[in-house]
Amino acid sequence: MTSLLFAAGLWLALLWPLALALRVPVRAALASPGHSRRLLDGLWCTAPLPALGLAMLAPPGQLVLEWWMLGGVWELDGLRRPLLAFTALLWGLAGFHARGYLAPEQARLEAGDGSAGGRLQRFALLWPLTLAGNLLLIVAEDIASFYLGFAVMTFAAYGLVVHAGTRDARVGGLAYLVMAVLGEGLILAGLLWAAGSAGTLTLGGLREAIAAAQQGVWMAVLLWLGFGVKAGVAGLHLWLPLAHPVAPTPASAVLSGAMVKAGLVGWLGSLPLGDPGAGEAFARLGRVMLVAGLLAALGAALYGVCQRHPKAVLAYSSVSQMGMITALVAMGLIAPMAWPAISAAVVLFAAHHGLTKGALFLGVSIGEHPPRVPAWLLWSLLALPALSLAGALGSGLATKWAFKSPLYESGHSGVVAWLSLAAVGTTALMARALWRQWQSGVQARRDGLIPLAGPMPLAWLGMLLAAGTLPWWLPLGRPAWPPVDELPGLLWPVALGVGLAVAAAWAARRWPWHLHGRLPPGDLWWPLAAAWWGCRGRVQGPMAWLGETRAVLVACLVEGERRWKGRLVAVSRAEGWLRRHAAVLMMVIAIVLAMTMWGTA
Amino acid sequence: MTGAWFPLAALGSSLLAAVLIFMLPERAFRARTLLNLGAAVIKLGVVAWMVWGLRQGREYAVEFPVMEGMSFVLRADALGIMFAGLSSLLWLCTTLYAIGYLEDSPNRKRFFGFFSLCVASTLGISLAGNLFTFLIFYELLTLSTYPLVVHRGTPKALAAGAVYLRFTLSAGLVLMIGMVALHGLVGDIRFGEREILAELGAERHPMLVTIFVALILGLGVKAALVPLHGWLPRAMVAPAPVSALLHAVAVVKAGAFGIVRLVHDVYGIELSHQLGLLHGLVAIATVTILYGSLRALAQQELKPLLAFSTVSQVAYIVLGVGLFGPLGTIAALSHLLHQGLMKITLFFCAGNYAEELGIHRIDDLDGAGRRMPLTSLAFTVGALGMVGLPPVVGFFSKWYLGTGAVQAGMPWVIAVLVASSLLNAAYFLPLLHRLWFRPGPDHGRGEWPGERRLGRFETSGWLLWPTLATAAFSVLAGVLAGMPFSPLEWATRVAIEEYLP
Amino acid sequence: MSAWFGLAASPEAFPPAMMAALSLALLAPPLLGVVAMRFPPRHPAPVVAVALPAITLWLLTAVAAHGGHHAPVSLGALDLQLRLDALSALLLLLTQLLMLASAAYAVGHRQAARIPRRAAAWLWPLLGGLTTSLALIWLAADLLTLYAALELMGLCAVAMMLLPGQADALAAGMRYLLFALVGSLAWLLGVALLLGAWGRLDLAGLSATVEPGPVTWIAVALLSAGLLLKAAIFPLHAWLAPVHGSAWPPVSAIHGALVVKASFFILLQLWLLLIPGQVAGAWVLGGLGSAAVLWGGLLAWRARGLKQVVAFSTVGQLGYLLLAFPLLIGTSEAVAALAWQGTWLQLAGHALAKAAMFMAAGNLLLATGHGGLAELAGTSRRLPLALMTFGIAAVTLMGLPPSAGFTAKWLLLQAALLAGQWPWVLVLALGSLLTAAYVFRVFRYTFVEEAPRHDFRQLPVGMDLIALLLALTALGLGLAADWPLAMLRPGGGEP
Amino acid sequence: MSAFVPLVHAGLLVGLALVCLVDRRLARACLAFIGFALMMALAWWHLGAPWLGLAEALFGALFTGLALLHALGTWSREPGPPSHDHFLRRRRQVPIRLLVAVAWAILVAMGVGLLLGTGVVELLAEGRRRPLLPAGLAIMTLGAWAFATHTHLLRRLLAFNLLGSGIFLLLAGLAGARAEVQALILVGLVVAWLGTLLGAVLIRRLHALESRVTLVAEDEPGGGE
Repeated sequence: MTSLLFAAGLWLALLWPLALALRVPVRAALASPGHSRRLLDGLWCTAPLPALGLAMLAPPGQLVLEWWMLGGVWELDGLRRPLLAFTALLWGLAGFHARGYLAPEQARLEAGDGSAGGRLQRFALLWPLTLAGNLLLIVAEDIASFYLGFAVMTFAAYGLVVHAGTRDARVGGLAYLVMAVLGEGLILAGLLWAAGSAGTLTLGGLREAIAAAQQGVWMAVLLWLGFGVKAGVAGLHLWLPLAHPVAPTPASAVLSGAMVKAGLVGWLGSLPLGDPGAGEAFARLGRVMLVAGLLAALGAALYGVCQRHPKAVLAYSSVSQMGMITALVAMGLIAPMAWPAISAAVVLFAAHHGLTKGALFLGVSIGEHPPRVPAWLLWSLLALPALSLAGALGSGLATKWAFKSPLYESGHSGVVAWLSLAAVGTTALMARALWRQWQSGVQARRDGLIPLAGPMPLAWLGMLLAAGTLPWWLPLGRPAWPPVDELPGLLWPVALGVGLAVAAAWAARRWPWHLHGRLPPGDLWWPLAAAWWGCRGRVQGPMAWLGETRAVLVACLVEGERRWKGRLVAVSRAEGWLRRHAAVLMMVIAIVLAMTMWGTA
Repeated sequence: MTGAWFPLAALGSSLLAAVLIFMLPERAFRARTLLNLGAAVIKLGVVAWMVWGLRQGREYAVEFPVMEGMSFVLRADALGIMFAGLSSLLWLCTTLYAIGYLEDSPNRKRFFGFFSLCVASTLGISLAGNLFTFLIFYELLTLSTYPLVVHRGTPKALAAGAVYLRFTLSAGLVLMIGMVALHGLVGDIRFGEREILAELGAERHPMLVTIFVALILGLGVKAALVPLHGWLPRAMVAPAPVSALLHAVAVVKAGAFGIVRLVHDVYGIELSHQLGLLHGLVAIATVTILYGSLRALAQQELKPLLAFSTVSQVAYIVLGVGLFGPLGTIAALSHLLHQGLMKITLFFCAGNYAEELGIHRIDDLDGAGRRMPLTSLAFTVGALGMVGLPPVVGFFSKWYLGTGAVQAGMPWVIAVLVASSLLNAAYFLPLLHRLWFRPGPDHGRGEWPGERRLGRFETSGWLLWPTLATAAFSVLAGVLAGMPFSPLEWATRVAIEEYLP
Repeated sequence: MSAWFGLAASPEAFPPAMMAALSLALLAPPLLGVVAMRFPPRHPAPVVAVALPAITLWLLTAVAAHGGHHAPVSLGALDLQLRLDALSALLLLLTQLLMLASAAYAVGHRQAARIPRRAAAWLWPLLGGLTTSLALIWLAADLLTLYAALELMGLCAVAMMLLPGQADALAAGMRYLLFALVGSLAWLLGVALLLGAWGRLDLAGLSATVEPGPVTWIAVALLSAGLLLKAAIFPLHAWLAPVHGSAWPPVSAIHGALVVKASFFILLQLWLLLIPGQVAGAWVLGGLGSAAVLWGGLLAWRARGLKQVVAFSTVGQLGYLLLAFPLLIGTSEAVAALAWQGTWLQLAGHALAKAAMFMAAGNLLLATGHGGLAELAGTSRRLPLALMTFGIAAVTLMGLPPSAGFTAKWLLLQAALLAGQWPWVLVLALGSLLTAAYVFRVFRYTFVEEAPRHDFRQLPVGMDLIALLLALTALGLGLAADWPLAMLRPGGGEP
Repeated sequence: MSAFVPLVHAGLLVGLALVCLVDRRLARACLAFIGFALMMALAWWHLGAPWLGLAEALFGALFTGLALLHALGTWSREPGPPSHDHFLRRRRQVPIRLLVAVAWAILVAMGVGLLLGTGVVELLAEGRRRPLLPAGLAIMTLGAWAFATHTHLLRRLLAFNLLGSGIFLLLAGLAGARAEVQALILVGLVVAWLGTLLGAVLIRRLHALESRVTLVAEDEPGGGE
């Protein structure tokens, strides 16, 4: 009975968003022309609710579907439940926010603007679809379902990124898509190789296969990089700062809060983390991952503070935070024994970052459309998640302590020092983001305020609340709070970061460097894109030459055939000759035949 | 004895339809439609019955001698019936589509007559029980498709027809010579009698390799393996249902199916492996996959793009054949069906765009998703399947190919697969972007090259429903891949039979 | 080898019923021809009602059941010999079927082409004479009967070709006449040498007594040269195309299908019986055949008129038959058995298909009113039946399945591969491709849509149906080949 | 005497054949042919085949002669073909044709010689005993040469007839006057007559329709069959 209920819940959680997505075109088809309805209505906002309910209420369980693709196994275990919970909550709040955020487009649709209607319809359709993919990839234990969820999420989200249709949006979308496709390719290669070598169909089997296989570490590299595209590993993060600023803010929130975590889910699912049987090679891979993670954590912070657009700054912050998570995941390979504790910290970190970053992104749009509250209240509320992300309070503090203690215990205090350094960067980034928001917010306040009761501020407040109270409600066991004497060790990076930020702001005012002009968002993307165009230009020459050669060859053959056909006129002439000489030829043939027979006897 | 009637009935239904269609006058639209659909449905029913019967362990075979030591054999085995099922299902869809597509165009009688003949040959190919019978229908297919290729009668179509014939007839000849040589060596080999060649002494092996090469040359032209693929993109001048038929069901598939038969049922996978033939196949397939994708990337028009995509995709089947191990075999067999479903969808869509909006070039596709959402949805499904994304069936072929490659000890094949996926994405995703995300005439920018309002829906129902049906099939066959009678499950059965004596 | 041709060492008389049936088969056609000359049939039905094939079918079953017969027939002081085995019975059946088809077609053709009744009336006795002479050639087992039959056949054929009476028909016919006569003189010269050397004319006796030697070789070389000229084998084929260019389609059909083959039949018989070990000579003939295949194919490919295409195609197709010589002479028994079956199947398949093709071409010509290929534009829409017939017949010529041509080609290929005689494989392949080239060249014209519309004449459906029936027979013969081939296998006719 | 008469007879045959083939005045050539045929009939009679002789006289001389004269338009009101053959073959074609005809003759002669167990040279000596053999050989050679060289249709008909007669003589010379030989020759005679008749009618029709007496079309310069 319980299993039946569980199955029903799981199906409902996955199918409800799909049904809501399908509702959009069906309604559009049934609607009489000229009559437009509200697309992002209350029902639409309920898309992630069944999933949230499932994550919060359902016991751990498994659903086996033999008829489904290669054989479906969907699971809800200790790690998946918190992931599902915060993902669903984030999606729900962001969706609610979107109702308000996209209200102007709805208004334009009602005013008869066809293209706005089309865009909105697309958004209403793709949003739940992306959500469904995201949910599926979390609950999937079989590889096919996982890949399905991952792919659906990735490709459906493209529509969210390019929603605005501007030139920047197209560039952002292009970067997103190119990197996503590359990532999919790497993932596919890793999955096929690993699954093929052990003949397994589930992620659990995959982890064992990779640990056992002779070239397992290369499979792990492929998977790490493949998922790393989504998770923003240093070098593969290019799409994040390009896609985030152009996407609608709620989409940025889920992109950065939930979807980026899909990469993490992939790592957790496929890498042999915490497997003491994995060889030395994996530890080496872990060290590489660690370095890459720390590099991202610090580099992104350094680059991010030079950005102008608050969402770009936040995107770099995401890269930085994901770098920290990468470093923590790497510990699963370096120190397998400490992994059980670290894994919980990683999930907590993911949830904390997801919701907090969601709150920050929603905060950006709140800064642009300030509600009718006093400015000091607004700005303190806006600063709250920033502080939390920096690790100064709430879930941030809990998270920080959650990974610090096991690291200390396993004797990796060096990593902790580096992570603290990254926290300094995070603080600086947060300061920069708030500063930029402030600057644009002043203008927005002058333009007009919106009611506090609208979906936008409510969603934002909900997100703030959820992020702040995360450790209490996340189904991950009670978090341990740091003892008071540890607080200075945890808080000094925040202080240092604030200090540095103030100093840098003062310095920037004295000597304006205009760094943001020289360091555009997307960093490596631009040189790489330029190199690609250069390469293309260079390759096109030889390719064109090849094509011409082929054309010349074909032309030669055709010409040869034509000439040869022309020669056939001679055959017709020879036919006339044969006709005139038939009698003589008959005699010749008799002679030849006789001579042949005689000669060879 | 009743077992003999079913293969004959399946073959006869479309042959008889062809004859009757030729006898009907050109004007008899309704009778012809009825005949076409009736025959298609009957055939589908007969094949379905045989599928069910095979599962119960029944035998369906008919044979009679043609000359000393050589018989005409029709036999429904698991592999053959799989292909027969595909062709009869897709025939029904294509017939519906063609009825709508050719509305009010001249020479419909000729078209449908040869169309039926073409399908009869495909069915014969699938049910053939030995190489001789296979060859009969293989050549018949060449003949019956020529009038379809040149149907429009334009100079371009006629030139394409000439190229088509040059390739296929020469190939048929080489194939025949190879078959005769094999026949001379060991006599009549029924499909499945792998032990005959396996038991030959090692001194015959060079001869066997030579014959194999000749046979692959003959089959490779229809399967459009590089460098024997030149006819395929040119044959795109044919009407859309013909292209669909050529690419998804009949001609290309006949070649690929022949290769499967050759390796699995004549030489036997063990012997082919032992002779080192599989490596050659994998190499050719690899080259073809990459070359086809690269050429597709450079196309400016929709149908040639799809044609080069076919070149690339069909080589997957050959690749699967070349991977020694049950997974590779499953991949080859299931892709035979999967590619058919996806490619026919894509061609139907291309036809819809051309008919409804006059779109032939890729850059005219901007914003077509708004004007023809269902067609574009079907196109999206097909394109994503080609890229290899679940739940469309293309993913499953790739999955088995990849895992099969590892099993066969050739993990580098995965790199080929991934490269092909990336290339597929590189030419299909921009199309999807154009369809859905670019503003087009329906957003008030420019106008369609030649818009016609063909029906109540976005286009005529005859054109729309088959498209949606095949798209739905290609999704359902993926989602429900674990169900009995799904293509993948059936392919697994065949492969297991092959490897477990 | 003599057993292959149903020759027995000690001939015995035919059973009376068989003798009566044979006499009927030999004598009825000319009589019927004379009657038809006096009362020309206005409808194909009475022609088809002539039940001669039924009698032959009975003979065939009798032969198949009890084995062949070889009987002496005395005519005054002369001892003539006839034999009836499965091969000759099958050829007889084929001849009568084709004759009936062409006669039935001729009835319709005369009306459709508006040929004056007086000119057309001569066709009937000539057809009768031709039937008898062909039957005699299949049945005769001595050189004298063969000579007489060959001459009768030649004269009847020439006369039939002249019936249209136009200048080009007359000139071509005159050339044909001269070459036919000279060819038979070469034959007679060879016979003279044989008779002088061995003193007998019966084939069974000759095959038993003749020893290889210069005289035999010279005699056979002379005989062969004459027969090659009559059989229109390259390079002695040049008279053929002009003759067909102007003849009536039913006449062309019979000529292309049977008349040239009769000379081949005699030639093969003589070589196998008289010089069965002469490999080099056989290769020369094989080489001539190969050249014929290529030459005929090339000319047919470049031809401008539809009938020329068909006529040159005959030249090419006859070349295939000559491959029988190198494959039958001096090869192993297995090879010879394959080549033997392949050759006769090719002969029968080509006869049926070529007759159908000439008739279909005639229909197209009559309907369009022009003989040029370019005038065929649009026929695929307006004259589908005639074109379909042409196509089905062409399938046999191209050797594509499931036609008789295909099965025959398979057998010949197998024989060539088994014997290790690679050149013939190449010839068979090239020949098929060339055939495809000229056939589809014709079709290419018919598919052209942008042509000016012609007024196509409506023809009686019967004319198309007769041709279609023949073409379908040729097509079906490929799959039903085991029935005749089982009888043709050496010893296959024995119970 | 008994040896001499056949020799003269043979000589007469060859001479008449030569006249018949070489003379460009067609009427005279035809008359020469009638004379030749009568000599042939005489030869058959000498050989002990009187019925064959009669048949030769009837078919060879009378009917064929009538047919030939008909071709010349002797009894017709419409003008017949010109009675003189002007046509000249290209110069370089002539010797080759002669050469081939001679080679052909040598081939046949070798056959005959080997058959009789003598060499080719001794064959001439043998001719003293059987004069019809060398005569037949010579007439056949002449006929073959003429058939290959001439273009005028009537002359080719004549050449054919002489070629046939030469072969008849060879046949009789080799195998004697047996029933089979007589039958063969008889068939040959009838066929030759029928062929000549058909040819004659054709020549008249062709001349009436297109006023041509050769098969060489105008666009085949200097050719000739």
